Amino acid sequence: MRLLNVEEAIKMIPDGAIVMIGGFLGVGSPNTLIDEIIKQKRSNLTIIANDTAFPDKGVGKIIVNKLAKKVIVSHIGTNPETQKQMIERFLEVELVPQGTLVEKIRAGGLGLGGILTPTGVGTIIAEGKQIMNIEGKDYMLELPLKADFAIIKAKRSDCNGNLVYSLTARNFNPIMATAASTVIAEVEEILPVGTISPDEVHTPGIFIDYIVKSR
Amino acid sequence: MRLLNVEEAIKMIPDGAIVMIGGFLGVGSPNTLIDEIIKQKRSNLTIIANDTAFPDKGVGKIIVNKLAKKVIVSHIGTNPETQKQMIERFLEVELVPQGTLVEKIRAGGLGLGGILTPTGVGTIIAEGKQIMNIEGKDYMLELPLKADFAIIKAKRSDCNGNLVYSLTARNFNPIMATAASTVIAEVEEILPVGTISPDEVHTPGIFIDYIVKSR
Amino acid sequence: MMDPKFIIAKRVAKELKNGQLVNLGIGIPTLVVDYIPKDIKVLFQSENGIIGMSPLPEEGLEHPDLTNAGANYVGAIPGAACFDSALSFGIIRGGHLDLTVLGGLQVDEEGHLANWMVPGKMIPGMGGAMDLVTGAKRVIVAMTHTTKGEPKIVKRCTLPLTSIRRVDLIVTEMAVIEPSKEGLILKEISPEVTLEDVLKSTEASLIISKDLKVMEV
Amino acid sequence: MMDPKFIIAKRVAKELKNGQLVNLGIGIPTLVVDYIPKDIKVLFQSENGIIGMSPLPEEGLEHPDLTNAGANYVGAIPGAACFDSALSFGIIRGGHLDLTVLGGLQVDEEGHLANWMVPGKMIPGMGGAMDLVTGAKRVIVAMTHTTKGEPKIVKRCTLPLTSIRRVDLIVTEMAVIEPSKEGLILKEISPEVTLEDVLKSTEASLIISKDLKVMEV
Repeated sequence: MRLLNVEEAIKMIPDGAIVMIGGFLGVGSPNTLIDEIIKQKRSNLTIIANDTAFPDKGVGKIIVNKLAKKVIVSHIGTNPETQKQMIERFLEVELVPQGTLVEKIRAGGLGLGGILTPTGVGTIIAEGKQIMNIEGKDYMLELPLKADFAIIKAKRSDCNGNLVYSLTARNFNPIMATAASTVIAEVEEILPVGTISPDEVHTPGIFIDYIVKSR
Repeated sequence: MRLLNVEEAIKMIPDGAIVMIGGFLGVGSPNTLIDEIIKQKRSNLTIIANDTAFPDKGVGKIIVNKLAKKVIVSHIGTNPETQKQMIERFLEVELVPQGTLVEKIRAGGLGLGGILTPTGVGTIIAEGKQIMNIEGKDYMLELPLKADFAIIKAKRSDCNGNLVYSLTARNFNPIMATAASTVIAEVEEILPVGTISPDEVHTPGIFIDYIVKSR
Repeated sequence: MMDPKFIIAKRVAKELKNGQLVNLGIGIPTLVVDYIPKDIKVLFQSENGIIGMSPLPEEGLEHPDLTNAGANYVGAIPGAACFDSALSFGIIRGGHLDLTVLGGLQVDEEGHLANWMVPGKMIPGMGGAMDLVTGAKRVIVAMTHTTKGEPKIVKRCTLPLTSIRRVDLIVTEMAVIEPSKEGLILKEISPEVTLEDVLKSTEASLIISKDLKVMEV
Repeated sequence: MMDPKFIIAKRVAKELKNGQLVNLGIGIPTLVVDYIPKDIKVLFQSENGIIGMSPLPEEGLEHPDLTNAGANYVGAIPGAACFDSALSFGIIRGGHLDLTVLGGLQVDEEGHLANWMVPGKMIPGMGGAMDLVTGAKRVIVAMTHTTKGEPKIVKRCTLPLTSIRRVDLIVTEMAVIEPSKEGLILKEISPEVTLEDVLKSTEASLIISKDLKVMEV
């Protein structure tokens, strides 16, 4: 784990990168990092996130600034700009059920070749997907998702990068921390090693490459 | 969640039941519940556990007392009695790689139809298993595991059954808590509701049917 | 007449049973919380990662890290537990959620729900709805009977389905309908409307229950 | 001559690199911890659910909830983290573990390891070994060169394989061998033995490295 300032951290991300971004409608999103993506005009991004939040919040700001070419998300309903750019064919939108999305990311991070989920079987999202019948019930094969970068948000970190999240700001963050080549965690405070009990740690520091402090 | 004494708890388990038992070589095993299984001579059990521990420890005592007809485990090397009963054809032993075993249990608990793992591909444990090639790499389809009962061990619980585990005594316990029809948790202390922070909870109380105090 | 959405929420609240783990969708379902009978205690799960969600106790106590699945500030009861999205959807998909109440765009004679997109018009996405309908032990659809005069209970959904799982109950301001193998069973009618009104506002065929009751709200 | 197991452990210790996450198997691999160069800091993972495991600081400080994967009491460094078996094996299978050192019964010319059973004789089970060999970024087999005079580095494993992944290095008390596409490359020989000794004790064909070195221990 290395401490970086936000400018250095975002400079690592090239245009066109695949980036996972934690948060649920902006709650638990790495806002300092997102603002810097916008400042540095990192563009042509493929964003993997739960949703596109609101036009002025979280991932939503990246959309409004037209920096994404594709999003893989479960929901875009709270950000009219996403649907607008989709209709204009500026932005490609891949919709994935929320529980499937998080399992795909987990599979990518934890070395599974895929998972079988009952969610979506028989609906339009099953088109072209492999269906397998297990003990009389149909499941859909869903493949792993990985990213070049994950930018996530935690409440606290120690100097080893062990992370603790807060309440519903946890959501996708711990799962995304496992599934990207480079993981940048934004945290509100950085504590001395040994001040977070091993049983309290939500994400072990080995998953975290860089820490950035929230502004 | 209901508080039970250990006699009542084990009385619920019928002979022949499929029982998941937490712990890793006896560490983090529900020893009070295991001792009561032996006292009440609950027999013909199918045990799903990481291992058969030692003859005088954890799951090992159930084996020594000849109360199991089958075990699904990753390791039996520390308990000579297991191999002996296997050779005598008293005990059926199904060996599953540890990482696969825990994912099978997780799939059972969390509603997945199966998972694809690279572990074991090309070895004798792949015989008869479905192999799927995903992006050029072979994976093995592994199906979910569920049980009638899970008996697990935690350090602390609140009166709602929210559990906190301790250090390496956590291991299989939180995963097994999701995958059985009836879950009995043995804990060392039971605290008032509100004394465990929502962020500290390892297993939400909704998974726990009964709590028994460790003797 | 009371605003339809409050009638629906009030009637749905009667379906909650003591000790249940319940997930309420956005919109009308969220209102259910205000009508839960005093003798019933349930736990609320929210798919963004909490069991033990409660309404915000008072203004000024908002916490930026504590919201419901609609990003509204909420509170938490003593004994609440938080978790990541993987466990949250494991709870839902794994059959550990007793009840979900969701809004709907259409429900058809097979009890299939459509509630996540109107092709070419409005594509909010499924969010957690597909997992909820597929995984919850019981699914109640809480929606107005019609929209702009058009029936929402139809012969066959024209909108993309949320799941092929048959929902367990439909509650509208006019009626309570139970989908079954045989079709949609009309169980209760609002005291404000006639059977004819209901049939006229419903495109799907309804099987009238032998035990047809007046909807208590 | 030093006990073979200490020679092996000492040589393996030189393979550790600063900042690595390392899992040491039971037996000879466990001994590696005693020989790590002072300027190298690594983190030890144990598959029963900890990163930051350390030797027990002193007798009397055993804690029943803190053991390694062999159920021996251990300590933990400040900044250690504990987790459940699902995440533990996710770390292993997901390629987050830099190095695992494991014991072996046989390794063959393809670099395939067998270390979990001897059919009809000894069936301890694979435990975490299959996941470790399949998932770790680097796999080192630490084992004696022969057992009861029989070579353990063989043409083709007669015992059931642990994985079809080619291991990265074999360290014995006699030699250091690197499996490759072309076959087993003999890289180092112990100062205590001759090339002939090594070849005699090895059933597999060995490709002698142009850069053959004396094993430093």
